[in-house]
Order: sequence, then C-alpha cells, then structure tokens
Amino acid sequence: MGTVAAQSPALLPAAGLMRDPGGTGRFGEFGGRFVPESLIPACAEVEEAFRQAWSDAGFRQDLDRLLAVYAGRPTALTPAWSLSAELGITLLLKREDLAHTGSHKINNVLGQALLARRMGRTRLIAETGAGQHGVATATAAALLGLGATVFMGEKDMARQELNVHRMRVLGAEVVPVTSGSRTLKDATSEAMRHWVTCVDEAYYCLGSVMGPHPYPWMVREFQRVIGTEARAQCATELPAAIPDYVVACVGGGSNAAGTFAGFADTTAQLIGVEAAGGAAIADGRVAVMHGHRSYAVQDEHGQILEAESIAAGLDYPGVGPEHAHLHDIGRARYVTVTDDEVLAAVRRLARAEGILPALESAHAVAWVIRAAEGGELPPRATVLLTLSGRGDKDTATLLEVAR
Amino acid sequence: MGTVAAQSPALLPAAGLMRDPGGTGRFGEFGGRFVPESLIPACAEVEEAFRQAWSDAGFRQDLDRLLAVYAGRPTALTPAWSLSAELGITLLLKREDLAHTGSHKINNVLGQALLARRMGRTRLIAETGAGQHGVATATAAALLGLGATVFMGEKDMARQELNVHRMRVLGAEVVPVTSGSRTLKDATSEAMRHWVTCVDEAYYCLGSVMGPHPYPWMVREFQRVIGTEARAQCATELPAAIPDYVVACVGGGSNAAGTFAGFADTTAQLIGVEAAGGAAIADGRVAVMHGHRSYAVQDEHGQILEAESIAAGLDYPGVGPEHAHLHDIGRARYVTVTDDEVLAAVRRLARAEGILPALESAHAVAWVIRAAEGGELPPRATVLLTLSGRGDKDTATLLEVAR
Amino acid sequence: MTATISGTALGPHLRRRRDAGRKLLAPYLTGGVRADWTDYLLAYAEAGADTIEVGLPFSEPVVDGPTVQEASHLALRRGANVRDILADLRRVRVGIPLTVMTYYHLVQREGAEVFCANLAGAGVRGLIVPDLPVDELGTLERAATAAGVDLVLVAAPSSTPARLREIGTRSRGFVYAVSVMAPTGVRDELADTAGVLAGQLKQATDLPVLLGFGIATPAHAVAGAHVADGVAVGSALMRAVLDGESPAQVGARVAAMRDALDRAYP
Amino acid sequence: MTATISGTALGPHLRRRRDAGRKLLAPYLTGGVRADWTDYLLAYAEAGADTIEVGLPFSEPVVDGPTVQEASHLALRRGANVRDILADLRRVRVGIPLTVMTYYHLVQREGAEVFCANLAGAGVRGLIVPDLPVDELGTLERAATAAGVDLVLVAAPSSTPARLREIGTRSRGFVYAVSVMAPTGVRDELADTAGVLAGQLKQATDLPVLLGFGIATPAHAVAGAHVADGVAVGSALMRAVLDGESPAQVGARVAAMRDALDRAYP
Ligand SMILES: Cc1ncc(COP(=O)(O)O)c(C=O)c1O
Ligand SMILES: Cc1ncc(COP(=O)(O)O)c(C=O)c1O
Repeated sequence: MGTVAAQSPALLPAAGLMRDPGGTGRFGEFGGRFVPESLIPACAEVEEAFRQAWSDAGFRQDLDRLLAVYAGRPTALTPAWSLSAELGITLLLKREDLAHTGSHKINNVLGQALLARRMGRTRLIAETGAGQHGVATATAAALLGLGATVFMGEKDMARQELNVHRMRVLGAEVVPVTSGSRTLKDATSEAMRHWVTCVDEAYYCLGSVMGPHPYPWMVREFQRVIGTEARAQCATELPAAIPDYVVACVGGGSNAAGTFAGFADTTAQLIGVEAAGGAAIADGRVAVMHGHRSYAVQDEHGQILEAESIAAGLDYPGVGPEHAHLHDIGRARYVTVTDDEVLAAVRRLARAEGILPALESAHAVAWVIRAAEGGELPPRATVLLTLSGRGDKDTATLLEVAR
Repeated sequence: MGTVAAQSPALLPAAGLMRDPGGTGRFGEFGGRFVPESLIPACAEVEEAFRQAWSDAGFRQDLDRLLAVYAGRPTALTPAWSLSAELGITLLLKREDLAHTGSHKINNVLGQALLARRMGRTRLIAETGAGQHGVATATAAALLGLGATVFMGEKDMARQELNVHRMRVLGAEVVPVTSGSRTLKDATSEAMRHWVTCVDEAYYCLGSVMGPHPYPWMVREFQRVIGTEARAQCATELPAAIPDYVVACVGGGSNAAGTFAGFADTTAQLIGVEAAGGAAIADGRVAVMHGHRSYAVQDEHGQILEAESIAAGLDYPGVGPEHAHLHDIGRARYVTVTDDEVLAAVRRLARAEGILPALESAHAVAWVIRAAEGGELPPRATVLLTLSGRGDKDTATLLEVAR
Repeated sequence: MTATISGTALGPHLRRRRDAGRKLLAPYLTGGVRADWTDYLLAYAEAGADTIEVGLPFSEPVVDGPTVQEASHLALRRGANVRDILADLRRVRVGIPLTVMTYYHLVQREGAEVFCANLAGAGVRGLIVPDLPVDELGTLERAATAAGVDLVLVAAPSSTPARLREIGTRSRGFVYAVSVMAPTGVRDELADTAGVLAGQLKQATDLPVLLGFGIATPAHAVAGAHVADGVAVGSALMRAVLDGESPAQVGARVAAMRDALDRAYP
Repeated sequence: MTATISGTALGPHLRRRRDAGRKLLAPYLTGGVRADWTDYLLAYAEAGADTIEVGLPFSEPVVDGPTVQEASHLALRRGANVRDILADLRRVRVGIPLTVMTYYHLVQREGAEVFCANLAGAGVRGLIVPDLPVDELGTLERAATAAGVDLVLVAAPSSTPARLREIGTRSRGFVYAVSVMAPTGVRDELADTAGVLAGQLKQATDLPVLLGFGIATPAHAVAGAHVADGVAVGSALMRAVLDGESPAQVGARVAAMRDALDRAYP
C-alpha cells in the first residue's frame, strides 16, 4: 500500500460516490458479505429492513428527533481560533465530542437501535474495544427498552474498567472474550458467533463501517449526519463554502466515512488519518475478515496482526471497505501519525483551544499540525476536521504517559 | 430552617424577582459584599465592568457566539420517555450534561473569562472542589489565551486525580490547599487570599452564585441561559407551555439559579434539591462567609461545618444568597435527598433513559422520583429538571460503592 | 500453474460409499496443531474415516467454538502456516481423499487459482470455506474445478429453500450441513434443526449430505446419520488432541464412531 | 442587655499615648490557642503593649495567612469558642484596653447588640472585623457605640481616597492600616504600600493609625512607626506561640519591639 495516489482531477468528484452499494454491497472490489451461511438470512433481513426504513419518512423523523432532542445534534462547528493563527490556516472542528456519550458512536447506535426495534428484535449485541461503542450501545438499548449484550476482550476489560462499569450501570451485560489476543478483533468474532445463536431475537449492532453488507453502508449512512451538518456549517463559516481539506481519524472508519459522505461530491481533499501502529491502508494488504473484503495488517502468512496504538479506538487491524475503495480510486488519501505526534497534538489542542480531544480524534489534529508546519498545507488553507470524541476517557492514559 | 413556607399565591410571581440586586447586591437580607477592604475596589471594578458588558450588545454577541459554536448551546431538552411513563408524570430534562466540559459550569466561566479579558486581566483564579469548575476555568482560560491558577484542597486533589491532570493538560496551575479541612471551602478562602495579592493582573472566576457582590448576581445572569432556553423549549414541548415544577440540584446554587431565572415570573413551583449531608437551607442558619450573607451549616458555636455528600460538587456547607432569599419569601422550596436515594436515581435514570447523570444532578432526579412515587406530585404533573452534568466523572465512585 | 492431481477424487469416492449403504464419517484435525499432527491423519484413516477435514488455522476463526479456536491459536503459536501444512500433507499418504477447511481470507490472499493448485499439489481433493457463502464464490468455483478440488458448500438451518437449492446445485463433493445455529463445539444432543435441514437438503440435492457441528459421541453420530448421509466430527476430537491424547487414542475415538455407525446401519 | 463598661476606653487611651510621643504597639494573640493563653496577654501587657488584639477564631479565616490559620485551627480543635474566650478574658486584668479581632460571621450570628454587649462585659474595648468593609457596617456601628466598644475600621493600599476619608471618619479607637495587598503573615520587609497608605490616612483622620500585616521584627516595627502611629504584630508572635515558646519568651519578643520603638522615637 506504500504509494498514495496523488489527487488526480480526473478521479474527482465521482458521481454517485458514497452512495448505495447495491445488493452485493460492493465498493469497487471491496465490501461484500463474507459470513457463514447461518448469518446470510439475518444480514439480508437487516439490509431489507434498512432499505425500507431509510426510505420511510416516519423512521427518518424518529431518528432525526432522537438525534436532536436526545443526542444533542446538530453538534457545533468550532473555529480553532488560536491553533489556526499559529498554523496559518483556517481550522474548523466538527464537535462530535459534544454528542451524548462523548463521541460520534451515538449517531450510529441510535439508528441501528431504532431499526432493531422496528424489526421486532428485543436485544442488541455489540463488540467493543475501549468501550465507547459498548457504552453507546448500552445507552441506545436503555433508551429504547432493549437488552444489550456487549462482547469485550478480557484484556480490554481490565484496561477499561470504568467503561465496563458504565455499561453495567446502563443495564448491559458485558461478556469477557478470552480467545485470541483478547482484544477488539476477538470481541468482534465472538459477537458474530453469538449472533448466530439468536438471530431471531437479537440484532447485531456493529460499531463501525465494517462487517458484512449492509453494515458498512448502513453505518456510513447513519454517520452521514456529521458530513451533512458540517457541509451546511462550512457554507456559513467559510467564504468559499467548501473547505480545501476534510480530515478525520480512521479506526474502522465510521466518523471519517460519515464526514467524507458530506463532501465526496465536492473538490475538498479527503484525508483519513490512521494510527501508525494499526494502519490498515498504509501497511495492510487485502483481507477478508469480519464479513467484508478490505485491507488489514497481517503477517507474511496472512494472519491478522494485532494493532498497537495509544488510542484504544484505533486498535483495530482492519478498516472499512469503502475506505479501501476511496483509497484505490484516489478520492481519499490515507496517512498515518505516531503515538508521540498524537500526544503532542492532545496537549496542543487543549492549551490552544480548551478542548481535550479523544486520543483517536487527536490523530486527525496531529496530521493537520504536521502538514501545516511541514508546508504540505498551503498557507490559508481551509480545513474541516472531525473531532470524533472527547478526551475525558483518556485522562488516565495521559497521566500514565506523563509519569 | 425547619419549616418550609408553603407556596402562597400572594408571594408569586413577584415582579422583578431574580433581577438586578442593585449596588449593594442584596437579595432581601442576603447577599452583600463582606470582603476585606483590600478587595473592595476589585469587586467594585468587576461590578462596574459587568454592568457595562452586560448592556453592551457586542459583549453579549461574543458570549452568545462562544456559547453556540464552542460550548454547544442550546443544549437539548430531552423528554424522559420511560421514566415519565413509570412515574405517571411528564419529565423533561434540560441537558447541561451535553455542554462542553460536561456541565453547566462552562456557561459561567465563558462569561467571566470574556469579562476578565475585557478588563485587561491576564490570568484567572478559581477555586474547585471536585474539579469541575476548575476544568471549566482552565478550559476558558486556554480558549482566551489567559493563565489559570486553580486552588484545590489537598484532600480533593487526591480524590480527583484525573481532574487535576485534565486541568494541567489544559495548561492550568493547580495549587494544593493544605489548610482547614483541605476541601472546597478552604480552597475558596485561599483563592480569595491569593486574589488580594494580584488584583491588578488577575481576575477571580468564582464557580457558583456565591461570593461578594456582583458574583451571585453575575453568575446567575451567566447561567440564566439555561432557564431562558428551557422556557422556550418547554413552550414547544408542553401544551401548557410552562411546567408545573422546575427542579434543580443546589450546591452553591448556580445551575438552579440559572434555571429558576427563566421561570421566576411564572406559576411554576421552583424546587431546589440539596444534599442531606450539606443542606445549607434545610439544616443551616444565617452565615456570612466567602463574601456574602446567606445560610450555611454550622456547629453550636457558629463554626462552619464540612459538608458530607457523595456528590463532590455539593460538598459545600453554604448556598448562594439569592436562594436564601427565594426560600425566605417562599418563592422556591428547598428539599433534601440522601446519598442512597441519589445512587438509586443514577441507576434508574441510566437504565430508563440511557443517561448517566452526575451525582449532583441525580439529586434532582431522586427528589422527582420520591415526590412522584410518594404522591406529592399530582398525576400528569409536568416537570422540568435541569440535568446539570454528566456522570462519567463519577464512574469510579459508583464502582467503589458497588463493591 | 497446474498441479498434478493425485489420489482419489472426493465426490465419486463418497458417493460410491454412500450408495453402497455406508454412513460417511469425516473427522477433523487442525493442521499443525502438534509436531506429529499428520500421525493423527493416519490414525483417522486407519479408524475408518471416509475423508478427513484438515483445518488450515486462521487468526480470526469466526465459525469456530472455543475448542477449535484454541487449536488454531496453538497451531499458529507453533508457527503453522498454509505452506508448511500443505508440505506436510504432500509427504503423507493416508489413502483417502482429504478435504481442507479454512477461511476465505487465506484463500483469496494467494488468489483462488494458486491456492487451489497448491491444494491439489498436496493431494487435497476437497475444500470447505465456511465464511464464504454461495453468493460470494467468485472465481473460486472455477479455480477449484480447474484444480480438481471439490468446493464443498455449507448449508445452515437458517438457509431459505431457494438458497438450499442453489447450494445443492453448486456444491461439489458433498454438502456440509450445519446442524445447529451455533459455532462449532461439543453439545449435549443433536439439535432438532439438524433433522429438518438434512431432510430439506436431501430433497434439494443428490450429493452426499454430511452433518456437522456438535457431533461429539457415537450416539450423536448415529442420530445424525439417521437423517443425513454421514457426519463430520471436530471439537470432540480436537479436545482430546489438545488434552494430549496420542494418535492411537484419538484414532480409537474415531473407530468407536465408525463402529457405532456400522452397527446402526449395517 | 446592658453591660457594665469597665477599664479604660480604647480611643482616648491610645490617643493620649500617641500625643505624648509614644509609638503604639498592638500585639496579637489567638484566643484559646493554648490552655494558658491568657498568660500571654499578661506578658504582652508587661512588655509594653498599648492594646492587645485578641483573635476569636473562625473556621474560615479568609484574611489570615498560614500562621494565624494554623493558630485558629488549633484553637478550634481545642474547643475554643467565643463564649469561653470572653469568660477567660473576664477573669484576667491586663491593665490595658483589649481589642477583639474576629470575622463578621461570629458577630452577626449573635446579633450585633448582644455580641458587643458581651465584649464589653468581658472588658473588651475595641473590635476589628477585617471582612466587614465600611459599606456593610449596618447595625454594628451603633451597637458598638452603645456598648462602649470602639469599632476599628480597616484601610488597605487599594482603598480609594474617598473610602479612606469614609473609613477615617467612621472608625473609632484607631484605624487599622493593612500594610500590603496580602493576607496576614511574616514578610521580609515592609511593603512600599505601607508608607503611602499611612501617609494618606494621616491626612484623612486624626485617629491613631496602626500599621499591620507583615510586621515581624523590631526593625519592621521601627520602619512602620516611621510612617504610622504604631504597629500591630501578629504572625511573628503566633509562630513563636505555636512553636511552644512560653509567655515570658514571647513577651520578650514584644519587649524587644517596644524597646526598639522607644529607642528610635525617644
Ligand atoms: C472517539 C473515537 N473516535 C474514533 C473511533 C474510531 O472509530 P471509527 O473509525 O469507526 O470512527 C473511536 C472508536 O472507538 C472513538 O471512540
Ligand atoms: C454537575 C454539577 N452539578 C451541580 C454542581 C453544583 O453547583 P451549583 O449548585 O452551583 O450548580 C456542580 C459543582 O461542581 C456540578 O459539577
């Protein structure tokens, strides 16, 4: 994956980019539905229900109301006044950290939980790494009166004890996963295994733009609200209406996909920032895992590697299939930053703007700082950056690092 | 303070209630400016600057813009769908937990920080107990390029290690206070002592509706945005436009004051909920402390007692002077709930609505539950409750209690 | 790349035996789980297996329950990989056609043609890819055919009638009927779903139908073979392997099943 | 309630001495800080104090620096309270008028009239309330006058000229001039602000002006008395008390200051 396609005008803006991937769920050669036969009908049912719901004004209204009166949308667009001045650019922050539960994850789970209820399911299943998606799922389940079973690697449970307790207070059952590396990728596999046993009663609420069709598409659509709002807000904030750059961190890729979706048909350069320690696109090769075909980091024999990032939410060796496609056609660029750059970015944003970003989100900030200071961003460039979550959850990590 | 004046129609709605307390800063017999002579000119200067700023459309616009694009206002008004059904009432939650930094504290500090900058001050001083106001102050200081010195009791620093680190990452200096009980009241005294030494350069950014005039009034005005928004939102959500009850927790009393201010001139019953372990109005007597005359809990000799609540933000033996006045004239009622009721309320709200409230805010929830279940609230009563902050900060406490 | 196809073809072999009234038995072994892992294959064959499923371990075994997960994990920690496992296979002569079971990731990373050719080169005559549904077969179907490897498709209790027909039509060698909506693993008794599914499949195809997932004891095997043409046995055997039983000991377990089947269906 | 006013009135006493050319010395002691605390009062008087400030400890001493905070805290832990301290005072005869220093909370909780009457009943002739600015005197001014207690007002370096006039006019007994923008406490040298403030006050009032906050050594006392009519000394003495010095030892510190003053201003 070494080479990054230069942004060639011919490839942009592709009509129909980031739209319905059709019945096979394909984004170019990526995506698909690579699951055991047992799960095929369940996935098909989710797809069918989503297609119906998404074209049902009543469903959209219900979701929009929840997003507004419950989750706190629209989230603010904050000019990073000081950092912009320091960097000689105009940096706008899309504030998903202000959404209920502290990150963009809530947008997706509210959509999926409403869908689950519409499908008559009584319980949500979810995988979680750091616990953010698990907390969001537990939250949506409580809100809609559904059960919640969250799979979490034993190692992550020990590292994220407080999030485990948050989920339990919210009424969720948290199931320790003891297989493999006992982290997110194993929790994901275990959630899928569990889903097989209860497809009639439970709904698998996936946490990012991954998994079998329709999940990558559906989750992107539920996250599209980020990009749609940001697009309208940029039109007010920026003389040119459209920013020159649109930047987001990429774990599975849902906050980036939701953001990019609002700008795919513009001239904005789309930049996804991966953790250097888990860079599926920069360091990975084509992989079929967790239901889709995309990129993932793997060893010489094709075994999937564990990711190693200071940001638990980016500790995933794969990436959503649509990002693989956007990379392949050169519509988006994927870059990496190191843990050290990320820690510096957290401090810098905190001191300049009074905003403590999640370590995940700080990846996007770190790239903007490097690109502006390294001259890669032209002077006065306008940059929209999605701040996917707040840093409170990471304070203990920062404290440890500081010691 | 045993007797609680019944809501007598004659006393309500008093014209001019919750307005400008005049040059002496009096709310009935409460309030005032009981500070060392050294601080009198500084307080007068703050009053003068606030009066000018508050009638300056430019200042109001700057503040409104910060509240909107930075702090995430207006905050949502969330119907507590399930809990309402369980209790047979209509309960609406004003979601200050969604504001930047996780509570209503940001409303006040943004106002004061803008004022400090307008006054040419280069540094903010603040006291903090649990760290919420300290984090908010550090945030506003970072945003506006000011220094921040936060005084915090040594005991609280040990209990709230993560918030201490958050402040430091935001660039604030956190000063341990080793005198007295080494908690919030001592930190407040120490902040005032420090302010004396640097009035020309530093601005004292007080965290609640207390302290010498103009602070109780000014902080209430900066928090009035809660009530103003909620009033407009209730007009949309409620057929009767005005709720029957308006409920908020009371530590110093700023979120309650800001909320009440929006409804003082209506027929709504105003309820302030204190912690049983620090109930300045329910258990206190008249006191002059930290610059104002109000109520505070004290021993037989008049010495101020330490408060003891599971909610660090309510661990203050006093209360803002305007609340003492609202109590005396019977316009607002002040009630108490126990730690056990609070813990149950946290769990109940979390499971019913997917919202984990701050322990402080859960005091208000606990009273509504008790009043509805005990028949004190008439069936179908409409209740506006200010959820002053989010519970993430309290997860460790909950975990300890659960063990 | 073309490979020399050696040994007996899987499909005709199984069909012949089935048609002769024999109930089919397909024990499973994770490739590379121990240094002497191929000795277990010999023991299985000796004990009367009709084919052996050889698992190529993958780091994300979503279809597998705890026992096979543990075995895969152990094999990978031992350094097992596709190339070496196939090389080992090339060196043993078990006398019955082997079937590889693995995840699609390991197939696609080499490309379907190369992968199938490599299988064939190692004497493997069947391939089961449990996370590859019939809709996603892509080039693998043709590549397997070209390499002389039977691509065995998997049916599940949740499969619709239309899908069962499709699976029945496009599967080669046999059809793998997943007895229960669950990952692989030992269960107390055969799920009700097994009989229903096997019955539907028998309507939909003439291929041998082997029932897998949860067949742990001779009694299970007999019950399964009542509705299907035979059974696949995995976790129960792997548990024994992981617990340190020798090839002879695990072979004896296979032999017991063989025995029970032959006795029940003489 | 009316109390019998006993002993010398504070104002005339100080004014007489000042007018006779004597520099005034007002040492401080926290009431109830030790069981034998009144012995320190006797030692102070013996050493040449012109009045003694007796602190009534309050749990929230916002004007005080670390030493006096510690003393207040200690006294409270020992169970000190206003009633008992005044009862102790009633029992000693120090021969000079005493001045109480305390926070407004302790005054208002009993009501100004009762509080002042109680002071007078204990022979106290002056009252300093450092957190009660002139704007907030309310009923205390009249109550103090009625009880024959001089309500001593405090001026600060930050006071405006208008406020200094007001303070000068309404203060009784003397004016307490805070030498520096800081809490009470030992400092290396007298702040520049001290001279400016004392000079302004001397313009604004004919009352004796005593300089307090930061006067720790005989040299400080001499420097302070150069611009004012005398000095108040607190933390330096309380440090010695807290460190365990006897009444005689601390009295010797006061005597040294008295000596230095008398020598410098013969
Ligand atoms: C704050 C935050 N940002 C980003 C991510 C990564 O997810 P995605 O790439 O799907 O947005 C996570 C995942 O936990 C997260 O918590
Ligand atoms: C969430 C929250 N609510 C309430 C309070 C109490 O303050 P006040 O009574 O001024 O609103 C605090 C103080 O820290 C707080 O953090």
